[in-house]
Amino acid sequence: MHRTEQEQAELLKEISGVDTKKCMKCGKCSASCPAYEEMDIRPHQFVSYVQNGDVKALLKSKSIWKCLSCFACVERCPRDVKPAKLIEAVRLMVIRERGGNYLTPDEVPELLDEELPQQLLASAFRKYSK
Amino acid sequence: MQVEKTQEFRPKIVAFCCNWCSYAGADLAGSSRLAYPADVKIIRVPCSCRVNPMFILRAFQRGADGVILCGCHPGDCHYTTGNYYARRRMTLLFSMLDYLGVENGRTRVEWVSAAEGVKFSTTMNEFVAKIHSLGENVRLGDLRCKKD
Amino acid sequence: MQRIGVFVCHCGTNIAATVDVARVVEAAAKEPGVVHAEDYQYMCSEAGQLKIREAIKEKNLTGIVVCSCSPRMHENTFRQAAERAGINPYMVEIANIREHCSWIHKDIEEATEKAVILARAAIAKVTLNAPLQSGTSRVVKRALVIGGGIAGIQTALDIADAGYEVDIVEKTPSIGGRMSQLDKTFPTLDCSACILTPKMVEAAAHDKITIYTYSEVEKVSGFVGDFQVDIRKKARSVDMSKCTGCGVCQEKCPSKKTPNEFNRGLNTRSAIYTPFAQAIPNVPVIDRENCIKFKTGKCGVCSKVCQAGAIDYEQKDEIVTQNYGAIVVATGFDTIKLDKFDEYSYSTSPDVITSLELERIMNAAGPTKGHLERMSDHKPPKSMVFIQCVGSRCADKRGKSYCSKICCMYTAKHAMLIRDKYPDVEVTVFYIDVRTPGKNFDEFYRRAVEEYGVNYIKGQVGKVAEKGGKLLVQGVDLIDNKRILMETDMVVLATAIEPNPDVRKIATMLTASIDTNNFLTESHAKLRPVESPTAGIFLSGVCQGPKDIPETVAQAGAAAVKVVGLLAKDHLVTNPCTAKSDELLCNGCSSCEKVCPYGAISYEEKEVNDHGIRETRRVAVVNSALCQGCGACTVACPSGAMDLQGFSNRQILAEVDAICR
Amino acid sequence: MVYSYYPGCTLKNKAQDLDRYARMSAEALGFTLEEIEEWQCCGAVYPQASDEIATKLSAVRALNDAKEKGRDLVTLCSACHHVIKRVNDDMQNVEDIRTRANNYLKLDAPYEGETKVLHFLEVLRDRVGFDTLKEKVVNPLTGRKIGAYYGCLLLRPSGVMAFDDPENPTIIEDFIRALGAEAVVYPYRNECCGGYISLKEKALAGNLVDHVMESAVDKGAEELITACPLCLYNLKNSGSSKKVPVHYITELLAEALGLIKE
Repeated sequence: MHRTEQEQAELLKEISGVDTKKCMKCGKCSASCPAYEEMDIRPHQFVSYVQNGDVKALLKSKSIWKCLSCFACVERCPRDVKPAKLIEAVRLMVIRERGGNYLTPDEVPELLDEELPQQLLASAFRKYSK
Repeated sequence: MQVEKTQEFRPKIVAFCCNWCSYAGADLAGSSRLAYPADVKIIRVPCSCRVNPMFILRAFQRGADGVILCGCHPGDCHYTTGNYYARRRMTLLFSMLDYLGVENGRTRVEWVSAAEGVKFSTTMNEFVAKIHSLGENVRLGDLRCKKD
Repeated sequence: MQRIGVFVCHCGTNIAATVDVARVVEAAAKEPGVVHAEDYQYMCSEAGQLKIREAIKEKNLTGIVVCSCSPRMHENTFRQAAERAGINPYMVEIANIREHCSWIHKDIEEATEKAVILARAAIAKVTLNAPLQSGTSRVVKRALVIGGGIAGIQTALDIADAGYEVDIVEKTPSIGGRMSQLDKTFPTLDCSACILTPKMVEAAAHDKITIYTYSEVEKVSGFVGDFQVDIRKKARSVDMSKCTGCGVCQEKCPSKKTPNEFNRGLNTRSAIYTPFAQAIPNVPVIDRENCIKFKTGKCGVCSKVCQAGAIDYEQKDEIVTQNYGAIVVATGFDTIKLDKFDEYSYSTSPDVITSLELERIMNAAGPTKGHLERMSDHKPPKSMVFIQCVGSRCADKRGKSYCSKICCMYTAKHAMLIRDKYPDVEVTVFYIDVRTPGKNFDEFYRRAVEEYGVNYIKGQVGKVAEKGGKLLVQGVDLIDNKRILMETDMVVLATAIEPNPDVRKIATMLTASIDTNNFLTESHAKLRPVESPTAGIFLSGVCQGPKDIPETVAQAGAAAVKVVGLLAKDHLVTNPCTAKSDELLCNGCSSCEKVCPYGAISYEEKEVNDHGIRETRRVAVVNSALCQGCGACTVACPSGAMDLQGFSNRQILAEVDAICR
Repeated sequence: MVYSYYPGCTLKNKAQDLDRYARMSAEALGFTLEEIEEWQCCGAVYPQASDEIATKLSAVRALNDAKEKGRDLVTLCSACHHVIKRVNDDMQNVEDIRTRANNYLKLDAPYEGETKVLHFLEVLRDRVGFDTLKEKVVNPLTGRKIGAYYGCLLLRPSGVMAFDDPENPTIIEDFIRALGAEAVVYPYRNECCGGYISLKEKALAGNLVDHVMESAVDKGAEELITACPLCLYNLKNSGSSKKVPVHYITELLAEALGLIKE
């Protein structure tokens, strides 16, 4: 199903439950984000990009694979915007498309090591693949 | 001409308006020349909470086809909380009227501020149209009051 | 039987163009009780009023109906006309045939028909009108001001200068309030104490002002013009008439570990103390919770060293009861607690401070004697970071939804003062918006940036972490879209302000309304900003909403004018359209009392004569001075005992009947 | 007192110590952790999207199992705790998720979030009490300087997790003190170590671990404890800074209770 960028933005808002209009553009999410330096589009920008219907750039952003799901942005946002939910929604939009997976089973063997906990694989597949 | 007039349904509509917001809103509708049907007659009360459900029952009994209560917006009541009392009382009354067979559309509560002349006029137009669609009220009318 | 006169106004062509005035007169004349009906070009004109007066006299009218414009326009005019002709002003009813009729209908037939019905309803109502007498109530020519900060002091001074007695009740041992804790004030940078202390002295010396410090309002009853208030004067344990304020007791007091409230806990004070050197009155109090004598019975050092013999361990709280015509609330504010904002490490690092704490640090009489230093190691900082909007503009439960209004300006002030006095200290301000609406405010902020080199960064701080004896500030610069990770020596938090927590208790005593943020509600946001909706209660300062000093002083003056306007009256005229209970019908159920927003209904055991049977019953009594005439009680009353004069059940039903006839 | 216990995938495998010591300590402290039957992996990541239902079902099954037994559900792994606690909150408060999850599961009675989810540490704090724990310590860890590593999942979002103050937590410090050791408070104890992304983003994870370790060392910690197997793995294996040893909370607990025989 093909959606326009605006429709994608609406869908992102719907599945994330984020009301982008609540943002007062203070940047505390980005100030709190431990993965900030690794991100090409920053947490606060996810909110304004979706608000402006600029979804294409987000779908290509490497930030969605860098988000740690640590919820620091959610916890510290003064306006209760929850940027992490928006980032996850974008990630879902990517991996729900055919070929969108960021991790495939054949990659796994070389990533493994002796002590690696099962939990890491379980979480990696949940975050990166559908 | 005369015959046509009597055949046309002219509803009787009573509007209770609180002195501070809605009555002033009606004044503003007037000074802004915002028309609404002449079927609406306004009774001034100090506050929407002054309106006793008995007044509304009496209106229906005496042949009114619709009754509307207008007060200040929630939080704006001149007497702080009067409109909340009114809202609760009317909710109860309307559900009882519904039970008695008086259609829900014949009664209405609306918050109209002193600045909302447009809203007052729109509300009255809507309400009169609604009453027109419901036709004459026969349920509570006191037969003794009925004139041929 | 009433003799009613009906007067139909043309209002030029405003009415007459769409309403057939003659037909209205004709129809009105046929209504029962109507003995006179006429129309005139302009009823509100002197000539029109004369017609009314003459008709009243000639036809012995007992009530009149004027069919004209809205009663909101000329009801008073016609009431006065009636009164001049010798009938009760409340025997007048208006049929609004202009705003509610001629102006909105085009069809003459329709409009005339409606005008007749409106006239009929007014006639039906006036038939049941009864003469009403406005009561009067006394005005006690004395005002109470709750709170002795700059708002309370200014209000009291203005009222007292107008010649009325004022009492100030202040909870702490001295007047002065928050302003006395400040170092300098924006935008002129004058020293706070230099401009405040003269006012404190003036208030203390004023022969019309009585100051109750270390005192609290305990109980309030009565109503506008005549409130009765109990003030609890807490035991000071020091005889105010004997104490000379020499300060030896404070010096010698062995208990010196109590956090010093005036210095925001940055240092400690003795158990016997005055909050600050310029305190008024300059008489210490003994903080009994921390005094060794009170805790263990041993000690008594202060008593031994006091040459004046002023120490009195036996002193008791005292209740002063006083009547007031008006009450002003000036309870001020505090900064919010920061325990929910520990991403800034306020709880864990002494070098993270609030702006109010910085005021004390920068003040020459403060804990560091005015030297800018870190509280952890007392070393001067090389760099400082200010964080704006801490707890303000929050949609979540951690903070406050509103802008605290003063922070942008005091932060610019702090930044500027520090750069001025310590040019080698780097100052960085993280902001969301810089809000400077005020005279010379934006210029002041720009000076901080342009002349003093304060580094303003648009963005917020996510975390402040102690590291290697310094503070690591992790923030973001939204303009450059880059991460800021900087080490600094001190972090200052522009902490949100909130109304003094005591205000809720006080508002309840005064039946003054309060909003979800605990700010007192004004009667009208634009037009009655210093009046509470409760008659006789006025608002001064931050208790009504965040304000800086100039605004507070302006509002304090405005509140004083309103108070003076009230106290200048010899008596108050009460609205006669008040509720009235029929004691024979009243069953004493309290339903009316519960819905009354004014506390105007009370109960009395009264002897009644019910058809010859004398008995004592509990019946509702309305205090007509308090009743505002909303009518909530009339509907709540299950037995129909409560009715509203001027808008009685019978009157309204008569209108309903007339309209539906 | 018997609690239903959800061990999760890792505790049955790479983190068997965390599990084993928890059960031993529980018995010593007078309660039993009874593993629920046929539990399934919770997925280790809470699915935040409103249209994700299937990924929440394993948590609902575990919650319902505890409900049917009339017990509280105890978890130990931070990720399991996070997922199960948040899914439970959804089942309580989000009507759409509740309806759809129940439609899928067709349980005897619909599950509506009745089960109380407790972290093992919460059992120690709120049910056993740290004072009681202190009394039961036979081998106090005197002189050891231990830093608590909370990570993110136990604390945030605080509205749902309600575990402790999200920015200045104290529960693990109180636990450390109860065991007789010195608790070292350091500011990065609630900053994420990047465990989730350590599979594919080694550099970033290493960076974050370095921040945590540096912060802990700066404040004088000589060892760290954590409740999360993923954090433990990541803190040990990522980054390049000077490291201190990292243990599971239960390892120290068992040691202090004298349950580990050398």
